[in-house]
Amino acid sequence: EEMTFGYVPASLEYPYNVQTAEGFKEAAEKAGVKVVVLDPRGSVEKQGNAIDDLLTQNVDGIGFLPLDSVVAESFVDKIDEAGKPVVAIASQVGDPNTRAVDDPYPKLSAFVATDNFKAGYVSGEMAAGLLPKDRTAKIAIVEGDPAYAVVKLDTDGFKAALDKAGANYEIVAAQPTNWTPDEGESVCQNFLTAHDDLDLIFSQADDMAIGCARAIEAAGSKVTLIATGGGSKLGYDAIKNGEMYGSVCTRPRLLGALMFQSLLEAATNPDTPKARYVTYDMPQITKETLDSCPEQW
Amino acid sequence: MEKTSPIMTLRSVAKTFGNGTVALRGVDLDIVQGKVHGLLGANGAGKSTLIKILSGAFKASGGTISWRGQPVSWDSPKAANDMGVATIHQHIPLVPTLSVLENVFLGSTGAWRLASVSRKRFDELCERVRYWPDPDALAGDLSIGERQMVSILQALGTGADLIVMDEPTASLATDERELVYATVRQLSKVENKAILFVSHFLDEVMALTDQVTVLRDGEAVLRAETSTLDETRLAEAIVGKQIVELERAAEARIGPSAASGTPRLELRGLSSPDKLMPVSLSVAKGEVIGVAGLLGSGRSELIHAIFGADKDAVGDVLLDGQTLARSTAASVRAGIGLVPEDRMGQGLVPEFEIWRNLTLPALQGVSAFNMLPQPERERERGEEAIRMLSIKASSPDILVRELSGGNAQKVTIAKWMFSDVKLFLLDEPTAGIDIGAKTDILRLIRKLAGEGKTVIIVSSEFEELLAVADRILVMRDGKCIAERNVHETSEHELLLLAGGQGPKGQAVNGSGKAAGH
Amino acid sequence: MGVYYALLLLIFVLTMITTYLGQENYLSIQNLTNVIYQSSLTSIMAVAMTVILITGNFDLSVASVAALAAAVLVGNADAMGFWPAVALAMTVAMALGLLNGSIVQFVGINAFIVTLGTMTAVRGLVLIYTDGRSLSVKDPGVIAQMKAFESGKNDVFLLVVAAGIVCLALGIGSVIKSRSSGKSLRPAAVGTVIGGVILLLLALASGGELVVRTPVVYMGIFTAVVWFVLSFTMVGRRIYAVGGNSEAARLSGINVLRYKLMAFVLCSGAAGFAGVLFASRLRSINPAGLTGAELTVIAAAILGGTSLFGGAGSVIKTLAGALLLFSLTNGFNILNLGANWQGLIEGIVVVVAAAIYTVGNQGRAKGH
Amino acid sequence: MGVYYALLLLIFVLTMITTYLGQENYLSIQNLTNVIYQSSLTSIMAVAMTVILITGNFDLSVASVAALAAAVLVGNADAMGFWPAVALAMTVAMALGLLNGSIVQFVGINAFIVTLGTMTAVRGLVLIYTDGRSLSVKDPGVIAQMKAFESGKNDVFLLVVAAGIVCLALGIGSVIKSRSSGKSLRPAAVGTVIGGVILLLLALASGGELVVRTPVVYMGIFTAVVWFVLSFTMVGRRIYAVGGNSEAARLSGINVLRYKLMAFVLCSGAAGFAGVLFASRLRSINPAGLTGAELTVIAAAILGGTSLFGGAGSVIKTLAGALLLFSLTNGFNILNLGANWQGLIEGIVVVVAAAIYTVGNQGRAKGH
Ligand SMILES: Nc1ncnc2c1ncn2[C@@H]1O[C@H](COP(=O)(O)OP(=O)(O)OP(=O)(O)O)[C@@H](O)[C@H]1O
Ligand SMILES: Nc1ncnc2c1ncn2[C@@H]1O[C@H](COP(=O)(O)OP(=O)(O)OP(=O)(O)O)[C@@H](O)[C@H]1O
Ligand SMILES: [Mg+2]
Ligand SMILES: [Mg+2]
Repeated sequence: EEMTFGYVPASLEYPYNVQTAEGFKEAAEKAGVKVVVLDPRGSVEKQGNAIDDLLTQNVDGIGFLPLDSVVAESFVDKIDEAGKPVVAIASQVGDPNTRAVDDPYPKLSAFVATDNFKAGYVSGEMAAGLLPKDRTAKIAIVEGDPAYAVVKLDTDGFKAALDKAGANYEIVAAQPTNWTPDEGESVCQNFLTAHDDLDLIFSQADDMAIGCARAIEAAGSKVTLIATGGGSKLGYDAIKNGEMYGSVCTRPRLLGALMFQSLLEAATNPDTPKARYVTYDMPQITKETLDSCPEQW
Repeated sequence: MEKTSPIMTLRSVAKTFGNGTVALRGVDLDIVQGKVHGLLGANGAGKSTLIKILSGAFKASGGTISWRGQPVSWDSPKAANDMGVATIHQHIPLVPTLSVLENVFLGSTGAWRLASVSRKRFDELCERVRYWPDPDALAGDLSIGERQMVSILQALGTGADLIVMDEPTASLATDERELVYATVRQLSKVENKAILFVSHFLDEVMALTDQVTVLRDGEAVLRAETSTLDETRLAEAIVGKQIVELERAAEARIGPSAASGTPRLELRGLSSPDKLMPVSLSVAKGEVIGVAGLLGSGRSELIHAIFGADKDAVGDVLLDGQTLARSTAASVRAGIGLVPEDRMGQGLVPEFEIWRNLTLPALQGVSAFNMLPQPERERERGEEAIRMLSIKASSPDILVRELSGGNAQKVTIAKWMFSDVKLFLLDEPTAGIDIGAKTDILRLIRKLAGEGKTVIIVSSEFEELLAVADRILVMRDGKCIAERNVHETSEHELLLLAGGQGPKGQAVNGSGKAAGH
Repeated sequence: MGVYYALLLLIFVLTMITTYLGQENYLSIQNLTNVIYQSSLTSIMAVAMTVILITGNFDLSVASVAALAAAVLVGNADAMGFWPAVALAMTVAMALGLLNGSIVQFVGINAFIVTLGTMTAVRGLVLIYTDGRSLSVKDPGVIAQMKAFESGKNDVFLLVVAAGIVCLALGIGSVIKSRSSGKSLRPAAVGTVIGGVILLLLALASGGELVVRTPVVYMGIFTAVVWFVLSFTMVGRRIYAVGGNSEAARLSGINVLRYKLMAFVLCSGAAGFAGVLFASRLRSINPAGLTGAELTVIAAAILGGTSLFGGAGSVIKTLAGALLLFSLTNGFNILNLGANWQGLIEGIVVVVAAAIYTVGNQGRAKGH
Repeated sequence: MGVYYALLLLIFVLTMITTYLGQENYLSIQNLTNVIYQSSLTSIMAVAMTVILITGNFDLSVASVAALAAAVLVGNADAMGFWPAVALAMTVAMALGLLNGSIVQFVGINAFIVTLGTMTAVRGLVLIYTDGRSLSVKDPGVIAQMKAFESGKNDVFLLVVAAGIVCLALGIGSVIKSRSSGKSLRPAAVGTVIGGVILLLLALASGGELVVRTPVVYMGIFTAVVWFVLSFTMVGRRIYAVGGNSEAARLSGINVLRYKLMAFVLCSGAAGFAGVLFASRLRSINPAGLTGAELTVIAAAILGGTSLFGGAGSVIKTLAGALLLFSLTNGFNILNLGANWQGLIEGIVVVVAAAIYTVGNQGRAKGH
C-alpha cells in the first residue's frame, strides 16, 4: 500500500526551509513515498491549520518545522492523539529554557536538528583563534529576529566557546535584525560608526553577513566577519571572495532527508523508540575548508 | 426678432439615469451669441442634467448637439472646454487642497504651475468682476458663497464663447449678486458671448435674460423672448399652476403671542473668537427672527454658535430658561433643529436613502422600544415628506446623492419636520429651491410660528426675510449691528445696513456689552 | 452580493477540482467545519474591523493588541487564575482601543498613522512583557479551564436547522411581498433564501450531527450581535451616519466622538478576545505570534465590500470575505498545490473576487 | 512644517544622549551620511508613494515589485549583461504598475484591495522565479558594473554648498518680500532659510569633503525632479487636482485617468529602481527580500503629512519622514538599546511625530 507523509515547514520564502523540503522530497521519492508539503508562510496559526488539514487527509506521518517551540507541543499532542508519527525538524518542541536540546519532547517520534548551541559554539571556537591576545577584544553581534529561540542559543554557544578558550573579550553591541541582508548592512554600518575599534563581528546567519560584508567593505574597515548557520551558496561565495572569514556548515537538505528517514522508520516499524534525537556534525567553513560543507543551498 | 444663427443647438436631447430616472425627454434648445438665455424649471425638472450634457460631463441617451452649426459629440468635459464652452456647475466642484488662484486656472494649459502671468490674469479677472478673493487661500477653507464666486472666475478665465451658469446666485448675498449681474451683462452685451443662465429668482431672470426656456418634468414647456413675458406667466409655466405670491402681509400677521413669560430662546454674550462678537438676544415663542448680512458677515457662525456646533464659542444659550450644554446632541435633545447652508457637506449623508436621512435626527420617533428603528415607518415618513414638500423623487428609497439640488435641500428641511422641534435655525433654507416650493416653505415657516415654534432664519434674500420675519437682525463682520422690527424697515435700509452705509441704527440689546455674562 | 458569488464560485471550483482529482472531497462536513474553525479568530477581528471602517476609521494595531492580550493572559493565568487573567487581558486590550481612539479623535491624527504607531509600540510591549521568550501555561487547572473555554465541541445541528428555516421564511416572505406590491425583487431577499437553502442543505449533509468547535460558536454569536446592532438599532444607524458624513451626523445631534471612540474600543476588545482564544488554544504565546494578521483582517472586511472611506459595510459580507480567504488556503492544502504557486493564485483570487463584487455593484450605482 | 520639527527634535535628543553617555557623537558626518544612505531606497519608494497618495490612490505592492525587479536583474544579469537586465527589470516593474493602475481605474476596484492582491501575487512570482532559492550574480564583469552603479562614492561638497546658498537666497528673498508687502511671514520661507543654514553648516562641518554613496545621489536627483514637477509644473498641479477632487479635475478638462495611471507606473518604476539598487548592492536576492518594506514606505509618506485621501502632500516632507524613521533605528544601534525596547519607543516616536505635525497644523485649518 502506498504511503503519504506530510511536511509543514515554517515558510517556503526562506531558502533554508526550501532546502529541508527538497531534502525531504528527494528522500521520499527514492523510497517511493508520496509527500504533501504545506506552506504556512511563517504564521503559527496557519501552521496549526495546515496540520489539521493534513490530519483530515489522513497522511501516514507528519514532519514540521516548529515556528514556536512552546505552541508546537500542542501540535505534537494533536498528531500523536491521531495515532500518527510526528517528527520535528530544526527547531525544538518545548520551552528551550527548560528542555535540553538533546532531550526531545516525549511524544515526538524524533527530533531532527542542527544543534544551534553547537553552531554558535563552533563559531566561537573559530572566533577565539582570530581575536587579539594582547588586549580586550571588542565583538559585535548581528542577531536574528528577537522572537526566535535560536538567537539566544547561538549567542550562548558562541560565548561558551570563547570562555572555554579563555579569550579576553567584550561584547560591545548586539542588535536585532529580521534575518535579512539589508538589515544586516545597516546594523553593521552603525556598529562600525559607533565603535571604530571593533575586532570582530559575529552574524547569526549568512544572509545578514552578506549585507554586513558590504558595510565593512564600504567603510574600508579591517574587522573580521564570521557567521554561523552557514553553508549557503551566498555564504560560500562570500568566503571564497574573502568578504567573510568563515561560517559554520549547517545542512538543511540533510535535515530533510533525516526527517524522512525517521518518519519512515516510525511508520513502518511500530517498535521504533520515541523521542529520538537526530543530528549531524557541523564543521567550520573557511577559505581553506570550503568544500568540507557539501551542500550549497 | 433678429435672425442670428445659434451658437449651440440641442435637438431632442434625452437622458435616462442608471437607476431608471428619466430626467430629460427630448429637449430642444437654441443659444444665441450675445444673448443671455434663461433656463428655468422647478426642482428636478432637469436643468442641471441638461447642462451636464451640453458641457460634456454626462453622455446623453439620445438627441444631438450642434456647435456653431457642426454636430458634435463631446466625450469629455475637456472636449467641450476646448471648443469654447465653460460651465459653472451647481455643486461647485473646486479642489479643496489647491489655492484659489490654482483653482481658477485649473484647466489652463502651459508648462508652469506658478507662472506669473496667471497672477496677472487673475488680477485682471478680479478687476473684471470687481471681486477680489485672496488668491493664496485654500479653496477648502472658503464658505460656500466664496466658492461660488471663485467658480465664476474659473469659468471666465477660460475665455469661452458660451458660459453656462447653473444657479450661480443661489448662495450669494445681494452685493455679490449685483457683481454677477454686471458681469453677465458685460459678457453678453460688450463681449458678445452667449450665456446660459439658470436661476430660481424670477426677478433676476426678468432683468437679465433675453430669452427663456422653461423645463417641466424633462420637457421644454415654454420657449419665448423674455420681453414678452411677466413673472406670473413664468411662474405658472415653471410650476404648472397658478401660484399666489406670498405677500408681505405683515399686518395680517399675528405678532408673537407669548411675548410675556420666559422667552423661548435667550442668548447671553454668545461669542466665538475671531468669528463672532458677543451677541445677546431674547426671542419669544412663535417669533421669527431674520438675520440679514452679506457674504462672510458671520450669520452662519451665529447659527452654529447657538446650535453648539462651534466648539470655540463661549457664552450662554438658554432654551425656555434652561441653559443648554454646548453640544449638538444636547441641542437636538432640547428641541433645536439646524438646516445648514452646505446641504451636501453638512446636511445630508450622500449614500443614505431619503428616508434614512430624514429620520436621522429623530430616530426615537420611529423606533420600537425607543431602540429599534422600523424601516416601514421610516419609509412612510419619507413618503409623507415627499408629499409635503413636493420632493421630486419616485420613492423614498432614492439616494440623496441622486437628487437634484433643490430636492436635496428640501430633504434637509424635512429632517426636522417630524419631531418636537421648538427652535428652528435655518441657514439659507431656500437656496436653490424653485419658486413654487419656496412659497410653500415660507408658508410653512409662518405656520410653524403660528404653532408657537421659534424660527431664526438666515437669508441673503432680504425680501424673503421681510416676508416671514417678525424682527430682523443685521450682521456685519461678525457683529450684530442693528435690529429692526419688520414693520419699520425696508429692503433698501437692510441693504444699506448690511453694506455698512446704513443710518446709525439702534444697537442690538447688549452687542455693546463686554463678552462677560 | 458579489462576495457571496465569489465565495460560492471558489467553493464550487475547489469541489470540482478535488472531485476530478479523486481527492478527499472538498465539500466534506469535516473539511467545511475545519475552514470555519480556521477562520474564526480572523472573523471575529474582521467583524469589529468592519465596524471601525464603517465609522470612517482604521485600525492596524489589532494583531498586536491580540498578541498582547494573549501574552497577558498566559503570563498571569498561572498566578491569578484563568478568569481574572481573561478579565485583565480584555481590560488591557480595551484600554488600548480607547488610547487609539483618543489620539485619533482628540489630537486629530490620521488613524492609519496612529495605529501604525501603536501596532509597533504594542508589539514592543509584547516583547518587553515576554522578554523575547515564549510564555506558556503550567497550571493543570488553568489548562483544563482553557480547554473548556476554547476546545469544546458543540452540536449546532438544531441551531443551523432553525437558522435555515428562519432565513428561508424571511426571504420567501420578502419575495412574496415585493411580488405582490409590484416592486422589483430585492437581491437581499433572494440572498436570504439562498442562504437558508444552503444552511438546510448543510444540516442535511451532516446527517443529524453538526459539531463545531467553541470559537466558531463565539464567532457566530459575536457576528450575530454586531449584525443585529448595525442593522436594526439606532446605534447601528448612527454608526453608518457617522461614517457616511460625520459633519452631517454631528449637525443632526449625534455624538460623533462617542461612536468613533466606541468603535475603537470594540475593535480592540474583539482583538483582545481573539487573543484570549488564541492563547487558550495554544496555551502559550510567542512574541511574534499573530504578526501580520491585521492585513488578513482588513482584507476580509474590504473583500466583503466595506468602504475604506466609511459609511458602508456589512458584517455578514465580511464573514464571507474571511471565509473566502481561508477557503483558499485550505484549498491549497487539500490540493497540495506547490507552495510557489500559492502566492500568485491567492493574489489573483483576491483581485478577481473584488472585481466580481465591484462589477456586480456597478449596475446599481454608476460611478465616473 | 511639523515633520521637520519632529526630525530636528529627534536628532537633538539623540545627540544629547550620545554626548551624555560619552559615546561616538551622533551628529558626526560619518553617521549622518550613514543614515541618509540607509534610508535611500525607502526614500526613493516613499517619494513615488507620495505622488500616488496625492492622486488619491494607494500602493501596497511596492516592496513585492522591488523584490521582483531585483530577482529579474540578478537572474538575468549573468546571461544578458547588466544594463539589458536592468532594462528588463524596470520594464517588468513598470508593467506591473500599469497593471495595478488599470485594474483600479478601469474595473473600479479600491486601490487598497487591488494592491494587496498584487502584493501577494507578485511575491508569488518572486517565489516562482527564484524557486525558493537565493539567486546570486557570478560574472565578475557584471559584479564590477554593479559596484560601479551602486557602490561609488561621490563628493557632493560643492553641491551642498550651492544648494545651501540657493535655499538661503530664496528664503531670505521671500521673507523680505513678505515683509515689504506687509503680509504675514509664510512658514515655508522660514523653513527654506533654516534648510539653507543647515546645509551650509553641514558643509562646514564636513571640512571640505562630503562623500556620499551613489544611491544617495540617485535619491537626491529623483526627489529633486519629482519635487520640481509637483511644485512648479502644470503636471504637478494636475496631480494635486486629480487627488483633491477628481470630479472637479475632470470637469476642468484634466485627463484624470492618465494622471492616475501615470502615478501607478511611477510608483512601480521607483520600486523597480529601488529593487535594482538593492540587487546591485547585495549582488544576490533572497525570495523574502524586502518583505514588509511597504509599511515603512507608506509610514514615511504619511509622517511627512501626505493625506491618505489625496490632494495634499510634499515629497520633501516625505524625505524628512523617512529620515525620521531611519534616524530612529540608527539611534537604537548607536545607543545599543536592547531589542525589547525598540518597538515600544519606535511606535511612540511615530505617534508623537505625527502629533507634532498635526497640532502644528491646527492653527492653520481647523478640522472637526
Ligand atoms: N446622478 C443621478 N442619478 C440618478 N438620478 C439623477 C442623478 N442626477 C439627477 N437625477 C435625477 O434627474 C432629475 C433631474 O435632476 P436635475 O439635477 O437635472 O434637476 P434640476 O432641474 O437641476 O433641479 P434643481 O433646481 O433642484 O437643481 C431629478 O429627478 C434627479 O433626481
Ligand atoms: N472654515 C473656515 N475657516 C476659516 N474661515 C472661515 C471658515 N468658515 C467661515 N470662515 C470665515 O468666517 C467669516 C464668517 O463666515 P460665515 O459663513 O459665518 O458668514 P455668513 O454670513 O454665513 O456668510 P455666507 O453667506 O458665506 O454663509 C467669513 O469671513 C468666513 O470667511
Ligand atoms: Mg440643478
Ligand atoms: Mg452662511
